[in-house]
Amino acid sequence: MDFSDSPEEATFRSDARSWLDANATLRDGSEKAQDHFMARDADEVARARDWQARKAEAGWAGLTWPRAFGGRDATPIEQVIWNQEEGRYAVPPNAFLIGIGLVGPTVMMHGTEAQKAAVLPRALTGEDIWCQLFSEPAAGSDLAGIRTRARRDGDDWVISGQKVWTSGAHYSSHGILLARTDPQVPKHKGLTMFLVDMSDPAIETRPIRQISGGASFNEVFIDDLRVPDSARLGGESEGWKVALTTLMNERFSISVGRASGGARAEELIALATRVERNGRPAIEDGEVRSRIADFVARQRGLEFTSYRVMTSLSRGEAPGEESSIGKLLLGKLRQEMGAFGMELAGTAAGISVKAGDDTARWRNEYLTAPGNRIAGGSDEIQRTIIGERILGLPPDIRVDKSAPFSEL
Amino acid sequence: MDFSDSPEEATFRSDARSWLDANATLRDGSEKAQDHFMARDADEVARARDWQARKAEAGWAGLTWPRAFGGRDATPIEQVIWNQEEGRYAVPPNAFLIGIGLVGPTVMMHGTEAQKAAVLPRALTGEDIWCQLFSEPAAGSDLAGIRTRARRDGDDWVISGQKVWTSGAHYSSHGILLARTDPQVPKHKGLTMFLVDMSDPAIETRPIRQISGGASFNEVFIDDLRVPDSARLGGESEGWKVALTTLMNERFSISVGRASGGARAEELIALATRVERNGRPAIEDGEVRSRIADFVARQRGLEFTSYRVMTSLSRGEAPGEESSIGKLLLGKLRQEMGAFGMELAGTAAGISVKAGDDTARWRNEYLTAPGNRIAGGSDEIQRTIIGERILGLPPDIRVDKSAPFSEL
Amino acid sequence: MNFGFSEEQDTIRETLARMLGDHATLKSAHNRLDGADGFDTATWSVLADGGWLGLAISEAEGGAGMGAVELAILAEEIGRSLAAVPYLPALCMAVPALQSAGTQDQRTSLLPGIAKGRTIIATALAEGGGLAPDTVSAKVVQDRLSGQKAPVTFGAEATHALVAATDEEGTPRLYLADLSGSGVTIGALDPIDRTRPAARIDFDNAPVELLPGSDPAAIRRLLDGAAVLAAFEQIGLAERALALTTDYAGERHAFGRAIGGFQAVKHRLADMFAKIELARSNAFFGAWALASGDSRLPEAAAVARLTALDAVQFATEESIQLHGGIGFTWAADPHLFLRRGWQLKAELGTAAIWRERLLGHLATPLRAAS
Amino acid sequence: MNFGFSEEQDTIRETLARMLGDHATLKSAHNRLDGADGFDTATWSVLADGGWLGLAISEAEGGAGMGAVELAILAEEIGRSLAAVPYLPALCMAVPALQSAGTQDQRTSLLPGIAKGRTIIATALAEGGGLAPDTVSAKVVQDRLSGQKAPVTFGAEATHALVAATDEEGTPRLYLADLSGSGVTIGALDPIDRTRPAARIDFDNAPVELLPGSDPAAIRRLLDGAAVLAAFEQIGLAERALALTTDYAGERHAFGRAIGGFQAVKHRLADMFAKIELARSNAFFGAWALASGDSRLPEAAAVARLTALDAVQFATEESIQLHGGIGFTWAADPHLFLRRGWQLKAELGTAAIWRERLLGHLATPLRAAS
Repeated sequence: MDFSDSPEEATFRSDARSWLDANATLRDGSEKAQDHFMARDADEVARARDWQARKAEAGWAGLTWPRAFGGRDATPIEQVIWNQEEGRYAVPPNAFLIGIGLVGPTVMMHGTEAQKAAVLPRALTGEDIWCQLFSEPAAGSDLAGIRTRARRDGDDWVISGQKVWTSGAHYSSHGILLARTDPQVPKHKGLTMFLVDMSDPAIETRPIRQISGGASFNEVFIDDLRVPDSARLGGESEGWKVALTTLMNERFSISVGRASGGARAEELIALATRVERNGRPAIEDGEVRSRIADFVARQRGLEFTSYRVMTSLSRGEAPGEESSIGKLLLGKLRQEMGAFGMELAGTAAGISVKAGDDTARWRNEYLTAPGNRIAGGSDEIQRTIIGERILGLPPDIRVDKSAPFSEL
Repeated sequence: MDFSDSPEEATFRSDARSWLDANATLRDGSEKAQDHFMARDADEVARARDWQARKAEAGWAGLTWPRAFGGRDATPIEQVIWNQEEGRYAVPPNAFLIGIGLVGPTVMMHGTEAQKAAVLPRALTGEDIWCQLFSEPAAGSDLAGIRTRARRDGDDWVISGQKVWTSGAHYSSHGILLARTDPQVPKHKGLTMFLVDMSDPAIETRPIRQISGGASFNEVFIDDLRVPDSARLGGESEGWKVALTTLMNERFSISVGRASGGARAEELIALATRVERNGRPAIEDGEVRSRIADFVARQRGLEFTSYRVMTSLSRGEAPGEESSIGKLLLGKLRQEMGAFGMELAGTAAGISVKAGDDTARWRNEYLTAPGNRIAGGSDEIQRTIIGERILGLPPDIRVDKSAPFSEL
Repeated sequence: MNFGFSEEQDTIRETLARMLGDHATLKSAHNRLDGADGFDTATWSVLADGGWLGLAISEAEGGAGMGAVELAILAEEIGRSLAAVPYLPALCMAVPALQSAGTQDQRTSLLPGIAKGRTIIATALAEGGGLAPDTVSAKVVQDRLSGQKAPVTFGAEATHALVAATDEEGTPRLYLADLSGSGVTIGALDPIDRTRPAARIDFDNAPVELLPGSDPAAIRRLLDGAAVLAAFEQIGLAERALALTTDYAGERHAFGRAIGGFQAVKHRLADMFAKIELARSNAFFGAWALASGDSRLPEAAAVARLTALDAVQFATEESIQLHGGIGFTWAADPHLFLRRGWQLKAELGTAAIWRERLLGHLATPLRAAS
Repeated sequence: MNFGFSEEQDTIRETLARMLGDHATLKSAHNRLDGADGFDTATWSVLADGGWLGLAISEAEGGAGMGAVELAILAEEIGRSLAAVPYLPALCMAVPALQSAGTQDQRTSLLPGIAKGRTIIATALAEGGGLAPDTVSAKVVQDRLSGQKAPVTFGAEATHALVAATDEEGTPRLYLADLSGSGVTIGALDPIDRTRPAARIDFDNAPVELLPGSDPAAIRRLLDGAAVLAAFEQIGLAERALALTTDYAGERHAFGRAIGGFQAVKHRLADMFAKIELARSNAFFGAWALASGDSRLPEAAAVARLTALDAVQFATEESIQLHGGIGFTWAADPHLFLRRGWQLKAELGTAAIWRERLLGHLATPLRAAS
């Protein structure tokens, strides 16, 4: 066991750092908290595009893409190293994660030459920003249940329906859209994938406000959007297969991505040192100590789990079984820490009584965490995945696999 | 809201107390801990029989049975009051609970006149002791999955198979036995109920040792037991319906029965006051206080829940929805309290270091509790019952309801 | 044995449920979250007109002369409807305080107005963290109060406040302050539940009147009674959260089935149910102890509050979870209940406080820091 | 980044797994529970013959010269097999103590015998509740030890004991006692896990030898290392409990299906898996910190132990639960794992102790009682 880079990894890291040093400035802690990949406004989008163009020019964009498509043919661990290094600098959010991490590889595998030429270079340089139009109000955990319809009309397709939970849709130029083209066959079989232009007036995007007050997602309404057949990605009724490529790359992007934000358990120590519980410093209360120790132990475990994932990547292997637990355990941990932080504030749990107290921070943590337990595969879906794919338990009984979608 | 008896209830209580005063002595705390309904040895069985005979003679046995069968036509709340009052006296365990509470009502509803005459009087006086031969190794939560076969042979039936979890089988004179008589129909349809003589040499009883070291249950092996058709209780292939009568009465017996034993949460306060944690009296540790307060609150909740059940009975209503939660919550509470009691003993959790310390008590509590979470309907079955019967959620998908048992 | 409600009480519940269901809708709660007035004066008027605000005030003083069990029923229905009304501070705390510790004059001058809905008395016991009588730094000298109280629920909407402050001997007592009087500055706080507006009140030599019967023991009794009644409000809201999640699980389909048919969902809902019923059993005992003046009230109040806090948090968090994506959107209902649950935690103190109150009775109090 | 095992280490694991699987069967564990000898001398001999007992002893002192990571692998496989051998006290505590705090003479005279399996050193740190160096009342005066130690795992089977006792200045130190010497009385205790026999040892002026390098800090380091290695043993046993429950859930049918297809069962097993993998990640970091001498060892040891304790308790309790009726019978396997889990908790202290060790590093230590 060894935490150091291999010689090849060390070289890559040093190259990355040299370029970053010359092109960006290190964070100094004064930066506003920001999401790692969501831009908040037009200005941030513009700055993100500019930074992406510079990376692309220097060969630091699309790291894991093949050189033939302008990438660097980098290994997954090199992507991790880049993410670590770039994370040390004050750079704009990476609004291109979906384009480069998900759409690019899907187009490379399933696209026509014309599609590759149209999509890949502009995704790499950040000229185009992509979003993923998969989930629907009635198709969340059960993605294959989507109802957005695409009907043939001459050489065109006409698409209508509603998408939801679309990150970044409001500033994206393009979207990869899964639609049902044949409702008379079983649900997984009648789907087709399309590449669409988000600026088309047939597409309307509305932000979704979350319980935390933020709005990272959108609803997208599609009303008779007309696209040529050349916008179809992959074969007709082959959409599920194409979507699986996208989803596999999504999982990979997450496993090499920057660790999720959120509070550190140690911050609760600081809070408990400042506040009182039952007339004494809260940090002297055995229950406070017990809860915090438990949080620290679980958070460390998640951190070290990511080291195990990186070890697999470093060895050129796929992330192992351990990679599945992070998603399951993180949301609940954040939710419990948020609740505990709010409670430590005393009677006034949840009400900010003094300006500058910690209530707002922990309240936001608490109200953000439920999203972690749901988005990207709920806790319940994760447990099913672990149970079936890792432990090999019998699958849930599926009543919907063979019936025509129209009869479900 | 009022905890006092109604005038009728008060009269009943006073009558019961007068008779008990004249026929038994009050507990003085020196009695050995004993199970409320399991006799431990032949001597205890003999004393239990004697006590039952005296109760029967005076009209205090089979309280809720109709007078026509020697009962008192008592209301459920009167049964509760009797149980409360009898519980104050040093009397032998009630080994007749199954006979009077379960078998009697089932025979009254489904038996022939000859069966009623043969079974009821002797069950009432304690001459016969009954056990319930339902569960099998492959039929626990899924009771209808039983495999014990009863085959017609002329006018007789020949029964072979294995039963398990049979309380009191080793001292019972008779058993009510569910067997499969037709494997060619769906599982619930091919069952028939029989009344059997436990002294038949074709029946062998072996105690099952539990992880706590105790043995309250038995395995019962039945090897070509021959019974006449007059031993059949209810129609051929009507066994499931007959069994449901028994099970309904079992639930009722439990809801009016004496509260389950087990440790009181307050005992943990006493323990925590005696032992140290991290160099201080454990009772001063916030986590210890927090855990104990939680245990007290949950245990009180279960106790007061039983008051709600009694209120329904007192009003002549069936126990309401609240009665279903006790079974679900009790086992886990006992398991947690047992574990915590062991941990309070410090490093030596689970090892009795000093004679007379509390380790053995809490270890026994901890090792007994898993049985509470499983026997009589596991936690998981209870949750399904609450979800489906109380909350009205859709049933689990059943693949076994219509296929012939032989093809499952 | 009678550990349930009478037919008259069941009728009261039905009437209230209908009335609150009509007036205090979830839609109106959403509007308040989005900036509408945090106090639902319309519902408060309806309650006043129906005579509900004087439920536990004697007939001589303008009320209906009922008791704690009826107050508990009202509390549960308020919880179920999430009505944005100052029920808990005004009716479950201020009224009993006046009744048990006030003068005849104070009662006569205030109780009729409360029953009519004209007088609203907020309760100012907290000072950031901790609860009176254990944590009080506001002081009264010569009938003048100085100090800061926060959070005070409905502090900006109330006409009066019942304030915990120390008297000239340093003993915590309760005082009545006219909030329109001099020396009172009220600032809005940002509560997690905007249907329960909260304020900070600064008193600077504000004239106040002592409730002569109030001493630390009386304040504790007051909190015990309030905790029991709040437990009913908590149970009402948790049960509504369970009900709407059960409905959703029966309607929402995934993988070709209603999601309530999946054990992961079904068993979670069963766990919610079990926690709520456990809390209800404790709350019943608390209501009985409160109504009958039983000496076990402190213990009963603590266990009622502890199990209610647990039931509410579990039910509301898992209500969001089982709603899936829709559950964590602002426009959906589940977070309304989560917010009210936290607000009720804030108003009377977290489990940490009530565990100590329980153990203080069963075992020894925690030793003070040396 | 290399946070896993090398190929050589994987080979060691496979060899050990095969060997222990052949010799330390669950059937033999059942026999011990039913009264057979609690020490599996046959497996101990096989380990000695294979050179495994000297794994982390230098080649010069009769061992194989490997390190902490290899010890961790052995620990995990011991846990998985439930082998009834004094691995933890003798190899993970006594050997490192001799190596770090013993004299050259002590090492030369004892380590080769340990590697050969002839010398077995028990570790006597506990005195009922609490762990050395924080709780020590045994005393050494002029090289003579008096006091009582309990529980001492394999105390009755060991040739020597490493005993925590205070020196003449009152400082906790470690001493080596020959258990066949004078002044030593050994009594059997009743452990929850009879495959892990425990004893009480009374020392009455028993001659002992100081490990000169031992001081309170050294004792703490020793415990940290042992906690990391024990975490691997805990993970091994939890994983075996998960595996046998997963197998059972795949075979056992109810309602016409393997019960592992029901989400109530499937999701519980997934939770077991997640807790075990979380503990494993912490244990990996602990092993690295132990092997590399990293200063974060105390923190790493504490988090490894805390998550391992949690994973073991959850996995073993739910293993019994998911086995249904058969699960709480004596003859079934699940309780073997539950018992070993508690035994490992007893040997190195409960979560309460390790939470304080963790917070002592991250925050302030808990103030002593005044």
